[in-house]
Amino acid sequence: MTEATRLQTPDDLAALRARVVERRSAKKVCVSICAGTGCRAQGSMELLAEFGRQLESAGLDDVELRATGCHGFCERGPLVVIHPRKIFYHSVQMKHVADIIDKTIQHDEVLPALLFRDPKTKQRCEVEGEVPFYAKQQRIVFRHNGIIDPTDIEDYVGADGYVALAKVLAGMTPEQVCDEVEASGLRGRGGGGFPTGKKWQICRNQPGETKYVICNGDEGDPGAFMDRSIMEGDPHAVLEGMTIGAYAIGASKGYLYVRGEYPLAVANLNVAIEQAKTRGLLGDDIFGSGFNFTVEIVRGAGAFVCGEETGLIASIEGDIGTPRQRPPYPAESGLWGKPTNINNVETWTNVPVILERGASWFASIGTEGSKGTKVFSLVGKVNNTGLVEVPMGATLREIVFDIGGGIQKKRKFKAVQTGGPSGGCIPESLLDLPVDFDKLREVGAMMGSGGLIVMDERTCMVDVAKYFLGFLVGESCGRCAPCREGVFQMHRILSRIVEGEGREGDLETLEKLGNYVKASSLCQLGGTAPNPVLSTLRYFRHEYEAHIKEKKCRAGICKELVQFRIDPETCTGCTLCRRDCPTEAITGAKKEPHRIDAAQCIKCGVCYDVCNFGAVEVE
Amino acid sequence: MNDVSETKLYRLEADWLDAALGALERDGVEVLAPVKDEDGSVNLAPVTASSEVATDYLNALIPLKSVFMPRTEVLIEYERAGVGDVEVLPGAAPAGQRVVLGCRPCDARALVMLDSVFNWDYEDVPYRARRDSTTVVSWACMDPGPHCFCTSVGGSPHSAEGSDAVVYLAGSGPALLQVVTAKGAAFVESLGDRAQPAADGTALPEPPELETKFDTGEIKTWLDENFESELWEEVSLRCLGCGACSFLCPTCHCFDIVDESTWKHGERRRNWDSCAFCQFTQHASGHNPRPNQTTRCRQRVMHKFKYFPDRFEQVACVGCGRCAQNCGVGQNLVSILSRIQSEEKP
Amino acid sequence: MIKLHIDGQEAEAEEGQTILDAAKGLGIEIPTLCHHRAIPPVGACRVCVVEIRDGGRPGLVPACAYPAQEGLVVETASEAVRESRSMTIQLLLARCPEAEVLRKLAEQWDAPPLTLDAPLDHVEPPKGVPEGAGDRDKCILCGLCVRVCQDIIGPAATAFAGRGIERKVTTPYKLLSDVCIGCGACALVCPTGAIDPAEFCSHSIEKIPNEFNLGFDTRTPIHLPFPQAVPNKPILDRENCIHFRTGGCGACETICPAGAIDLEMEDEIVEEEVGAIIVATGYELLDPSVYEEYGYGRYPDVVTSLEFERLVSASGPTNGELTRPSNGEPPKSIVFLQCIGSREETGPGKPYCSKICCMYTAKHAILYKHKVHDGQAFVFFMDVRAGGKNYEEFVRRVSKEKVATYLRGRVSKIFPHDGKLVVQGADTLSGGQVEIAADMVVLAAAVVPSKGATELAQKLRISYDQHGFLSEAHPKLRPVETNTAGIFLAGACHSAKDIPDSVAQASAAASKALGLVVHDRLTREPTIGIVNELTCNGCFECENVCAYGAISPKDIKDRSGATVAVLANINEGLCQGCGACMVTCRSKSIEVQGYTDNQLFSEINAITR
Amino acid sequence: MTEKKTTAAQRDGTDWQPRIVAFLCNWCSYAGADLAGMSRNDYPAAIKIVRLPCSGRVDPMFVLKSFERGADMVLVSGCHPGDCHYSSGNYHARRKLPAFRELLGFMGIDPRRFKISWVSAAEGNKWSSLVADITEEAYALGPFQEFPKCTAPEKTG
Amino acid sequence: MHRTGENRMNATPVEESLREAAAGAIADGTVGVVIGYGHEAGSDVATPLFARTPEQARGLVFDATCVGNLAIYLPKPEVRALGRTGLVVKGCDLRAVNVLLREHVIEREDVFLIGVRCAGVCEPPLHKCTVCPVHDPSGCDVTLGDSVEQPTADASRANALVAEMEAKSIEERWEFWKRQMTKCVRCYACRQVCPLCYCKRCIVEKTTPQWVETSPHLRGNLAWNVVRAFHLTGRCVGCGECERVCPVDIPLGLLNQKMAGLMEQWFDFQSGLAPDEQAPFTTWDPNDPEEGIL
Repeated sequence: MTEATRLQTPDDLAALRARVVERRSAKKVCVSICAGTGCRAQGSMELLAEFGRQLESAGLDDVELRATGCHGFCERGPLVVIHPRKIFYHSVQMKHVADIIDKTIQHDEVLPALLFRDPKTKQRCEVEGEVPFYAKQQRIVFRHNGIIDPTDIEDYVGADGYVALAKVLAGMTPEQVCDEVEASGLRGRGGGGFPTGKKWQICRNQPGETKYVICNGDEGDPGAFMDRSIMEGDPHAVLEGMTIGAYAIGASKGYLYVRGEYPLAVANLNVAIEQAKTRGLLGDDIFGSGFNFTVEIVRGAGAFVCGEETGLIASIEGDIGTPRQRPPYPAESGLWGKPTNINNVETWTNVPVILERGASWFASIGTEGSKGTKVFSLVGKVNNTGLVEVPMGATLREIVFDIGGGIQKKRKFKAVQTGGPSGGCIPESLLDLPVDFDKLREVGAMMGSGGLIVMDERTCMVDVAKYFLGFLVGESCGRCAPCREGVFQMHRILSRIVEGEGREGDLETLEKLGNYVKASSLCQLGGTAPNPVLSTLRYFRHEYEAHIKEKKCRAGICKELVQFRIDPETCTGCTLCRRDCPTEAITGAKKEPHRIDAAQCIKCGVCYDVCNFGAVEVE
Repeated sequence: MNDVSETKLYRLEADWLDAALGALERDGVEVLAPVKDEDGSVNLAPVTASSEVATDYLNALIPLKSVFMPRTEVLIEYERAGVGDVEVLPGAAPAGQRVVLGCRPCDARALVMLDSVFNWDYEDVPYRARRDSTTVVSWACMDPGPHCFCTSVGGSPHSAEGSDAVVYLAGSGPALLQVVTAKGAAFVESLGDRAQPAADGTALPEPPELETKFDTGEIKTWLDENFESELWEEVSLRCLGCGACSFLCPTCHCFDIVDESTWKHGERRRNWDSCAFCQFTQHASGHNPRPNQTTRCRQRVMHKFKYFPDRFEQVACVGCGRCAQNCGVGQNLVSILSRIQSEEKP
Repeated sequence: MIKLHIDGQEAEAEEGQTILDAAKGLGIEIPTLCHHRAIPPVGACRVCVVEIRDGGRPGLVPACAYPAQEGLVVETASEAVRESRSMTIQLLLARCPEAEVLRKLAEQWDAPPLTLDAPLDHVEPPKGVPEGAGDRDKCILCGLCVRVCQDIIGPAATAFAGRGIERKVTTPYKLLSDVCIGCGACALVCPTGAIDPAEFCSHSIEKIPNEFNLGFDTRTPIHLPFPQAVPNKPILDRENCIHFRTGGCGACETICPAGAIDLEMEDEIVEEEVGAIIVATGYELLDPSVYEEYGYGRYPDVVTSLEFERLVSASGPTNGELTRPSNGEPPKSIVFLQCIGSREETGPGKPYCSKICCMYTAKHAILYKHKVHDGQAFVFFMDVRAGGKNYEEFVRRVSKEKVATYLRGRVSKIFPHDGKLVVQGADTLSGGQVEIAADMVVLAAAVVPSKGATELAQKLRISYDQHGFLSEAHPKLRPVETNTAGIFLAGACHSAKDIPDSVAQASAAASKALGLVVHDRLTREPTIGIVNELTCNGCFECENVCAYGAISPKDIKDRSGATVAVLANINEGLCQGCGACMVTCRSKSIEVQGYTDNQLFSEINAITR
Repeated sequence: MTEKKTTAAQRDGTDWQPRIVAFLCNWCSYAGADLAGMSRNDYPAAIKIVRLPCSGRVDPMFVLKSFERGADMVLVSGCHPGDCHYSSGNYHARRKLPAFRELLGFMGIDPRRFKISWVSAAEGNKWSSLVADITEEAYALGPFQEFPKCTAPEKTG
Repeated sequence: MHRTGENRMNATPVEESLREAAAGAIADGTVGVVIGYGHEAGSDVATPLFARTPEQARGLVFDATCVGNLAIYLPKPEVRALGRTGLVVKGCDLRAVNVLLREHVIEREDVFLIGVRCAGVCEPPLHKCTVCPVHDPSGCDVTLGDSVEQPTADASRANALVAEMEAKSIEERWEFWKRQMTKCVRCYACRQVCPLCYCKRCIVEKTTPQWVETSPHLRGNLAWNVVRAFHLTGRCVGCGECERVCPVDIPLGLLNQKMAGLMEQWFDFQSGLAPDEQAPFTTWDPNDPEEGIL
């Protein structure tokens, strides 16, 4: 690492980049280990240490060890990439370290056992790009994730980091920056999809000396973790985006509101901020332009509603994170009553690359109304879960089946839920829907922050609606009556329905309440909260009706409405279900058909799930 | 008054005083003699016995003039009977026969000066009456005090001027009496056998020596020229403007006339006054020709040593020294006169 | 001026005003719950939603919080609005079925019968609060109480805890609040009556007794001093006002539509030059607790006549319903005692007759019968002094028509027994002892001058008698004037007086005062001091003794303008001619005209001739 | 009134009656005396009243002059403390006049011949009894000769 | 006669410093004149010395003969015409200066006070010295002399003469004062020497009305002396000059002591201890004594 000198001019930056690139010649061997949260949970840090020890004892001083950000394929962590061949090993364990050093590093041999095997083609994939999970992705936001060491600014600079900032400060007016971003067609990735350039322009045009930019890193949607990945894996990109935005808007202070549960993100961001300050990329007179900008990290306190921008502002101000009535919008009167621009992490991360490569390049990606890519956190009943970045307009089918590898256990696809808890459920009939902001909204769902939950036939849509509403009942701030009382009442009705107490008219009441809550709530939490119900009612009304009228849950989820039965014809008497039944409700001798004692059955569905022969049936 | 051309000397017996008092009392003559009061002051007061009479004193506190010019006297009285109906009554009844026994020669000498004032252009009736009915027998001064300067103003401790008779006391033994006037002779008569003519050739005792402190002639010469002089301011600075020196002066004779009345009765009184008082010359208009102590001090010196000699050919000072002795701030006529004399002879 | 359309009408609003304000300007009523004029709006309850049709993002917005914007087209009762509002009311009603305000709104806005489940069973009260205190079930979580306490009053004794449906108003850690000042603002703004600061305040809350009702009820710091007050305007009691106690609140200033309240206003000494003063300080009653035998102050049902007057008054604490203070029951028997402290030559009472008691006791007996038809009234009296036009006839009617039983004699003792007050007294006409079990006893206490009347008299330099009644200049010839020119007396400050006498004296005093002030110039006593500048020493001892500040230094200048002396000078407008300066002046350089030394000298001369 | 006078005269065997000069403030004591009259209260006629604005207007010279002129007793009466029409005049009187009385007493002038009292406008009764009492005392003290007699010794001569 | 003090060789240290201070003040123009004490032949007590040049200041003395109270000269226009007045004051004299300040007769800046610490004058010490509360004059522009011990106040000694008089019967007192007052010649030396009798027109000089008869008969004399004593009540500082200069030796100080004692007893007041005090007859207190008031 060279001495951390302040980069006075864009030329300084270019010089540094040249030095970094030269030092990291393409031929050099480098062991790159994912240090994202997912891989860490699976032991990647211990692995890193082990590599260090063994490389040292083997005297391999010139082999570089690098901890990178998340690759997205968390399902298969820890991930290790050996450069320069970029050999992609997954699920690496401590016992593999010696082999990797011995074979791969010292003798350039690939260890096939650690390579990914495509379940379809049964082919082993030597490099990351060959893995189907990655093959269909277009990584713009994730351009550096898994490649650079997030705690080393030189890595970022070496990967063309801060080039955009240098370009902006060297030769663009704030208006030009706004225009460029607007021309790129970038829309807010936080869920609303508001055109980012326009948003900046509004804030920029507000009177007043003091303005703020905020990065919303309060990633609250259950199952979504793309913002975390970015903050952990590419913090400088966030800072660079914010700095450019601040310049465009006329702010000199920024806040990074990071979810409290993201300690690694906070740590890496702090490191990045310190480094950027040292390099003169934050602070006064950046690149000699006279532009000053500092960033402060604020840790969130764990309320979903703090993702709502007015709630977030209240939280930064030290208040209870409760949204307030808009207008006035934050762009007019935000933090401390000053014009404030809030964008989410993913949006900010898009900014440098847009300015580096140009609006038209960005606008060439995606659909007519939605440009660029979108990161989804693909979870649920798919084979490959993780973060996936696809161009706008990719179909759900591509995402679920091509990237996600299809439904687990070969079960039937039922629906995909998008947009987080307030999103909607999209049925199989719409699998070929190109995913963008407008299309999702048309079908009653939403982009949200990019949650994508895949559901199979073993999913009860009423239960899903109840689940999400339950989450929202808990996360509603409680300030406005529609959200607080309305969502609660809807949840009550759903609870009743799943308990078999559904009544005639419940669905109408649900619809009425849902529309009411949407229309009358104070903030967008309430404004979208009924979506899970309304969208499932739209596409899976029959399931509701079955629950109410027939008192049946076809998915076998709603215990009060389910009866498990073992088909004696199909049952092989393997005893698997008998052994797993928590209440010993299953009886039957080996190789004899088993049966379930309804009196003792608690309808947990374990038998159904474990049966490898499909002998357990739901009535 | 000075109608005895030839002075005669008598020798007085030791008990002459008792004899005199007895005889005078029998004749209804009031005797005023020096009496020492409870506070130790000596003043002329009526006596009936010789034991009351003080002999060991320098001088009476209140000078002899008070016998002839009381500090207050009623000139007339009036009664108001009704509105516009006022009856004027005669003033004080004329005094009876009196003998002053034992004033000092300096005080007696002052009567000469008072006489010339009160018998000048207008004869002052009450004064004249008292003067006529009173015989002044002075006691020659044997032991003058530190402030005495009678010799500097033409007098002597044994001066007979103004006295009707002069007694020369010598301890408790026999005394000599010098008759000066007919009234003095009459007084000797009253002594009967207690007074025998002295043997011829009996010499009067020599008066005690006194330093002559200034020359009144030279003083007058200076005063004639120096009405305006810075000296007046200098010597008057400490003067407080009280009337002590005037009131105790045997020759000062200024008076004030006031009416004192109640609802129906009134008196017109004549009271002593002093040229040192700031209102002494104040006009009804408010104007005061002697507006400050400098002019008032000057007036007193001028009056005694210039105006009076101009008019009566004698200075209005007998050198008794009371003024110097009684001044609270050491204002000292002698020192002023000495200064004047030194001014004259630089 | 912002112009917008509300329900098809053109509305106007100032910058900073809301749709609600603008609608109000048109007389369009929009219901609100979480809104209070004094408190910045939050738009929480959503009852006030209106529909924006044009000029802004279409949809439902809260009228209370949504700024009036140029060109907005707003509907306040569109289908969407009605549906939303109705639903909101239903939802809130589901939470708080007992809240009257919601029931009324439900009727008004056609919210159908409840079909929804009530939410959480109970909102837990803070720890330590006795069961049943307050009515927490009525809380609709509008947050007014929290906001008023936090933003307006200041202590922030309450706050929201929990989120969503578990949100509730409580104190930090649900502990009794030490910071609560018991102002009651929370209860005042609460639309449903759900909150009572007594529930969570750790200390006792003192209520302000209503002075006019003699403490039988309470009042707020801003109150009308009494019904029919002139001017009939509320007054602010600084001692109890939160703003003046803590610096917070000031809500009244915000909400007064007339902008009539200015809390920055300081007490000011208003100096008025007047030509006449009428003193009408009135009277009060002797405190009868000095007579232990009557038990006043110990037995709540022993009241003074003035308290009785309030208790039967239609504008009084009981709205005219006569009840026993002890238990709120109507008194079935009542005893009136006259001459309590009057006509008493020794003891704590007054030697004079209070003059008005005979008549008002008779009136009270009649009032009592009006209120309690089957009640029994007794009057103990010494003499009935009903001198006045139709007075004797009135009293006679009361006694003859058995409105009250008149007993001539004194009461020796009153004591409680079996829920009643036993009145023991003598009936000197029958010669026997009487014992009456009464529900209520009314004491006709002696009339005494108001507190502070003597201090005022001393300030005004007018005289008063040993009882503190102000003295007239002459009992026959100048009965409404005082010894001090220009000061007149009216009413009971002068002596015990009934209404006609007071009115007569007041009219006379007013005439006297007018007689003075109608003239352009006031003729006044010429007895003032004059300084003799020729003799004044300028020692200013006179200035020290002058009670009027009438003496001040005056520069005496010579012709060149140089100050040659500084002498006393008397301001003839201020000088009252007392002569204290004259006596203090040693050089006799001041003369009070009319009382000069010469004049007094002559007087002494004449007297002693 | 007449009765008392006769009694006193008879007791003395002369028709002498004391001469009491009273200085009364206008607002309290004078009004009190007026009230006494209006109330038909009886009190001795030996008292001669000089009305003043205030007891604070009473110069000690008045007292001295009254004695010089033959008064047998002097009374000064004003408002009670705190009640002064002029706010503080009687307070000043309360300092000066008793001090003056002390001075007179020190010089051998009987202080019993100088009375000071507070009588309010409402105290007609106090006034009449006060006058009765001090008149009685004046009788007991007899004529005050010292002052009138002390004229000049030099009246004759 | 000539002044003897001017060249006195054996000047005491106090006198040396006094002469130095006075000469300095004259020389540098601080004052136009210093009034102090000098010795003059024929006078038992030191006499006032008006030093207008540094040379004249060499004649200043300070010893046991310095009885007089020179404050009397402060109000006089003749003296004020000489320029700012320097004044040699003993503690007792300073009290008179304080009263003059309090009564606005002079202003503080008009005078340059040369205080001299003094344990008492004359041998044996005068009564006023034995009871003097201000041996050390404070508040002067210059204070000279060694510090002297301030004896504790002894009210009984201070009032001894008064008490002696009060022990007599009223008739005896009358006879005493009658005799004393008869002596009075109305020379007004008592008034003229009193530093506090500065009236432009004395009450006896007022003729309409004539409160005090000017004739020196007993009645007029009584009136005059009563008035004089009363006008000094609460003001007299007890310098005793009136009594000293009375040519007929009336014990005038006794009257003043009586009244001063009364002021102390009734109002806890001693005159002249500070220039900003409030004279008892120009103020009041609601709790003043009420004795002897009917």
